[in-house]
Amino acid sequence: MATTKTPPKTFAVIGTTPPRVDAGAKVTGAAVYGIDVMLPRMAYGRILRSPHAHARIVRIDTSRAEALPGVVAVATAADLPEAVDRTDRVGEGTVNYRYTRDATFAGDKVLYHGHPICAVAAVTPEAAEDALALIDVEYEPLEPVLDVRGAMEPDAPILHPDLRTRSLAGPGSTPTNVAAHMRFEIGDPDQGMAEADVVVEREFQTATVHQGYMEPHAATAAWSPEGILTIYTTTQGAFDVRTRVHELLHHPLADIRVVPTEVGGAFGGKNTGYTDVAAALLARKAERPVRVVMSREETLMATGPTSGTWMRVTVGARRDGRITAAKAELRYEAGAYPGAPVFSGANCMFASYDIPNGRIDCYDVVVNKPRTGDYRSPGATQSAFAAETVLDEVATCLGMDPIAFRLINCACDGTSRITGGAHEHIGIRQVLEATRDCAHYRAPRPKSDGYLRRGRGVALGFWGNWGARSSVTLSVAEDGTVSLLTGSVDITGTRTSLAMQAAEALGLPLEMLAPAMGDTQTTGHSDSSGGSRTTMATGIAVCRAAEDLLARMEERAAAWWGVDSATVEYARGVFTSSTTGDAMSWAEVAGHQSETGGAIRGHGDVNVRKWGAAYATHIVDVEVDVETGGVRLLRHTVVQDVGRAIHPGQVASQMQGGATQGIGWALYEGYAYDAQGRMLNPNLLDYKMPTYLDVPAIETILVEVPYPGHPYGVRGVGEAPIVAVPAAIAAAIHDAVGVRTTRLPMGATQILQLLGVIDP
Amino acid sequence: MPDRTRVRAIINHEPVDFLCEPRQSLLDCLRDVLGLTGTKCGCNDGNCGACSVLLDGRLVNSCLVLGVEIEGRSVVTVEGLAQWPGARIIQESFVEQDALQCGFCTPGMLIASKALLDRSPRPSEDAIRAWMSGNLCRCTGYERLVRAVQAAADHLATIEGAE
Amino acid sequence: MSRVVVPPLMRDLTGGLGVVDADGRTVDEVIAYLERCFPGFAARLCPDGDLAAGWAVIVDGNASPAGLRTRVGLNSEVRFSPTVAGG
Amino acid sequence: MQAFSYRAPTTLEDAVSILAAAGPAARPLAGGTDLIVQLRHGRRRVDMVIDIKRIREVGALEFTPEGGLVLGAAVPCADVATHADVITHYPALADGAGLIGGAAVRQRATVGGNLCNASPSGDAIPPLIVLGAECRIVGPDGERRAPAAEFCTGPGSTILAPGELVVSLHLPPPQPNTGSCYLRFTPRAEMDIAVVGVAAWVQLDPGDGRIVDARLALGAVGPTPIVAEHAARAVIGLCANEDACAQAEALAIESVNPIDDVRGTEAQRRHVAGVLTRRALRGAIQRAKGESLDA
Repeated sequence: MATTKTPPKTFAVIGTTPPRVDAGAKVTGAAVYGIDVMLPRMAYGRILRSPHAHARIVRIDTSRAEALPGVVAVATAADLPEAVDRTDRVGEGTVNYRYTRDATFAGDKVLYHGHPICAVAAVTPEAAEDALALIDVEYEPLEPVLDVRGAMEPDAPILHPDLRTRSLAGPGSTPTNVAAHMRFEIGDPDQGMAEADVVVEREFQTATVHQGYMEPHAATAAWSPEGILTIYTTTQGAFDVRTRVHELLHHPLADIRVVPTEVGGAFGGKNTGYTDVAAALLARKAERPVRVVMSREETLMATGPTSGTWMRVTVGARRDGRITAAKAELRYEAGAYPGAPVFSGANCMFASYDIPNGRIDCYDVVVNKPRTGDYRSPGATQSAFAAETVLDEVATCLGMDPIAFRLINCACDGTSRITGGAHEHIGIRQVLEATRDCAHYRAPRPKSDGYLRRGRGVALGFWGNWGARSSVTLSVAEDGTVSLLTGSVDITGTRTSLAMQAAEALGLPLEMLAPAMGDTQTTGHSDSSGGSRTTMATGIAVCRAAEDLLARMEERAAAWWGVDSATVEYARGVFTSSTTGDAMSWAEVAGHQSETGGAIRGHGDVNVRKWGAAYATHIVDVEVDVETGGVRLLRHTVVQDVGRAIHPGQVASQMQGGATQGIGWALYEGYAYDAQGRMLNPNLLDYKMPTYLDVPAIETILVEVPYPGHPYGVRGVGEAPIVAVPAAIAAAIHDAVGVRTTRLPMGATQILQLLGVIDP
Repeated sequence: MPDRTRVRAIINHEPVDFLCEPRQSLLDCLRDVLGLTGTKCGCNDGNCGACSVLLDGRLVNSCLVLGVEIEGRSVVTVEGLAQWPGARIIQESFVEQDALQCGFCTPGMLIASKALLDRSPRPSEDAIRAWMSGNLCRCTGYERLVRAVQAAADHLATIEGAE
Repeated sequence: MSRVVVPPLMRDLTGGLGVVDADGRTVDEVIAYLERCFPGFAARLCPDGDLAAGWAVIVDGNASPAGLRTRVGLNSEVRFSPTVAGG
Repeated sequence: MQAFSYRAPTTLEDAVSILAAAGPAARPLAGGTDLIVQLRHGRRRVDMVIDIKRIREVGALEFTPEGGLVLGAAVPCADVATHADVITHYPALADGAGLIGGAAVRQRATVGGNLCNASPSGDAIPPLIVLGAECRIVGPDGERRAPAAEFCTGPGSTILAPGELVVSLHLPPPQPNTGSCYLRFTPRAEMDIAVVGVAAWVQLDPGDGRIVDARLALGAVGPTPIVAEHAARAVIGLCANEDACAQAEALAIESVNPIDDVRGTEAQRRHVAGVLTRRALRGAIQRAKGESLDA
């Protein structure tokens, strides 16, 4: 059930729920995803991966593989030029190309189970697989380090001998696994804590989890005789792929054409690629196109999951419910190379509250696991689990309703944050009030029955969203229909939501818009479809392009009539001349384009530097079987400030999808490793994502507090709805059985241990 | 390279004759040999349902069937669904109910829905969820998918009632 | 004079002061001024001459694309913040 | 996946002779839902796969009140779980077969394959054991029968000699006043693998309501499914009530020998084995009385 709390609408297209433009191709099997690309003479590439978590590579011998009939190329690290030691912003995080090169094909050491060693291409997938078995690699195993606390011990095995801690306290002087330390502070946290009547402190751990997109990574590369490299790939950002390939191959940017395919799920995990460079190298050596598709096992072992963490949170509050101070220490696993989303975690964890005194210490720590990537609100879900769980406990200690407690402390426009800066245009109070007033929250709590104990929990999550660069071109055809070309990859339905904004801005029916994804050769630079930015930032580019197009159309009408274009007016598909009184339809002006100067196009190129944040609460009813420790969700409601819902159905779908991933993170999902650092569950049987039977029909309440920086008030909506889910479920479990779960996933073992049924 | 076996089968209502290695799964054969890429590979070990097809009318994971096993049998993939008017209604229902985001699991969901409605024309929500639980969707949270199957069942029932 | 919020891990240089006043028309000049008052300030904040990796300049609440060249007004507030997606 | 050759014999005789000639590197293929995954991940290597699904006997599914149930080794779990006579007379088997994989997996996976795969967590095995199933085995030396309870000898290993094949499973005719039930614990509701699974079978005295006979078998709590004989014997003669179930719980815990792994801990499995024994026995009793299950 979806409920929309919305101001009166004055739009023709925005706020309606037309079928998505890509649906027809997707229900007939016609849509082409990254794994579906087939080119003439295409060979099949596979990547050989390390069976060890940490080892020195003594020797690689590919000669037996090269001799196998059907093998057309073998690529190794020797095929990659040296990379520059520079950190760039990519997707929602950062990369250093020296590390990216090492992650593409290992240098002298392998740093995680699944680390790529080299790649082969053969004329059939079966021959490529056979060839992998013929590559001989000699390793000298090293002791691995698998958890963030162990990695910070003084005698921990070191992953990178040259790594020193980056910190404003001055650079570190000794080898370490701590890549960076940051501290944020506001007010006087020690004094603030001293003023509290209630202080709660807890430590938390969360397991590494994966985005779980259903389509594995895939790329197909082809070189022209002139040296133009074309890569078809499943990605959130074609231009980011181009940049990375350029940095790793030292090939000119404009000679690399990256064509995004349909994307079978991404959630941040396809902000970067894991197959494109290997495909390009193999294709160049084989002198024929090569497709590299990862298996599910490779996808889980060796792409970019999000951080496992250890966290400590302390919150103090007065008897009246006012928070006096908050402290946190966040230690996030980066995986094999620096770059954990720990600063983002710090940025989000207390962002919902007005906290006068606070301190957050963050550590970015390398361990022998795959390098983390972005996952829906990177870093925020972990820290929100810790912060919101402690806040729920503070509210419980004070005997206060958790929403009432949050309303007392909630941030508003102008509130300063621990991590710096102040809020603008936030809808947090509206979200909390809508939560408090909704049917689910007001319904009686579910009653327990024997060993089945039931409870309700609530939590609040923040995600800041993103703006960045987007490029849109609108082209009018002779019949008046308009093609919309953008460099923003559609991963969620944005072709539809962008076309809807264009139709609204142009005063045309949606059916006249034909949106499409461009590629790096055909569109202007558009940043990755991450950070919940596309409907918002590319939407602004659409509105700019529409303004531009309308001005061009007015000029053409004026040229046809021979009048000054300033005297031409446009409304709802009709141009009129205020001097002559003539009128022409949109289609007529379009039809005259040959006579009035050729093609008619409007462009919108933006770099959006301000955007609106999003808040979402979750209300969850759970049932705990106190004999088995099993937890089942009975009811789940998401309440979110969505700014303005362009397509309320798709917005609600984002909220339901975010909630579902949060349920998996909370209850089922987590990487497991043995003592040698080998991943134990790289499959979808033991990496347990929620099924139809694990998720109730998630209710959605869309709160619309329009963001003034977007012509229609859009805020990013995709990421915020995952953030508070584990915390809300933890609160519900506490309500049901009276214990505080502090580890994710909150599996039966933990519940039974906390209940004292089995020994820890 | 290893020997290949000749396989003759009916795929999407048409006779098909192809060569494959015994180790190639039906999914490999559909995608790599026959170019029917509508059937997706999500996990390749029967835990996601993206590769669902109908084999002699039964719902199966094509990654868990060897290509050589379909000798003399009939297979229907997402590309062949629209030849049945009833299945076309399921496809339309998925579009109308916005029961997809990325669409990668959609072919498998459609096939599973078709198999369900063939055996149980008016399934309850619980029955839909139980039957479809082998088909993972990471985008939607499933609710829209359940609604789409229900709506298709309702629509099919009205057509049959009218006949 | 502009107000500069000193990053917590650099307050050992400022004798514990969390906010200091500084002269300068650009962030560059502000940092040079603070280097004269608190030796070591510039080396910590800009180890390679540029702002430390992962940090951005915030002047009067706005992250400026101009970085160290950002203009600073008479009563501006200058702070340093990590570059993360999401504000 | 490694390369192999493929044969699809249509008679038992052919299957046995191909299997015998090919030696230990040949493997029968029924549903393939375990074998194909094992081959793909290199957990098992074979030179030849022998598809037995075209053999008439392994596709049999026949019930008579006098003869009991004949269940061919290649009958899909879906057919077993939805078969009216299985649901009525062998409900624990319907429970177990209905929990293996999802709907699509159950159209291929077989009860015989589940048994021959000999995973400690195989959901069909504890039900077969408590229902007294016998395996009909053919091989180069002829035919023999073996109880399902003795079939598994370790994780992935069985009593089958090289060249031998399970043709069918034979469940004895149903007796009056009996009931059976299989329950398992998994993190997810379905599409999952048992952390613990327990099957119970009871026969009640219709007069005084006492337990006349009982059998308990536990999965995923040892290298093979465990027959909890001591616990089952202890409830014989007791009133079929919660006390009896609680007694079985306490004794079943003593019979298990679980391990820590990625799916659960030793302590958790030990505890949950007891809980599910109590609940499965309760379920079997309810069914024996003709009641529906309460949980």
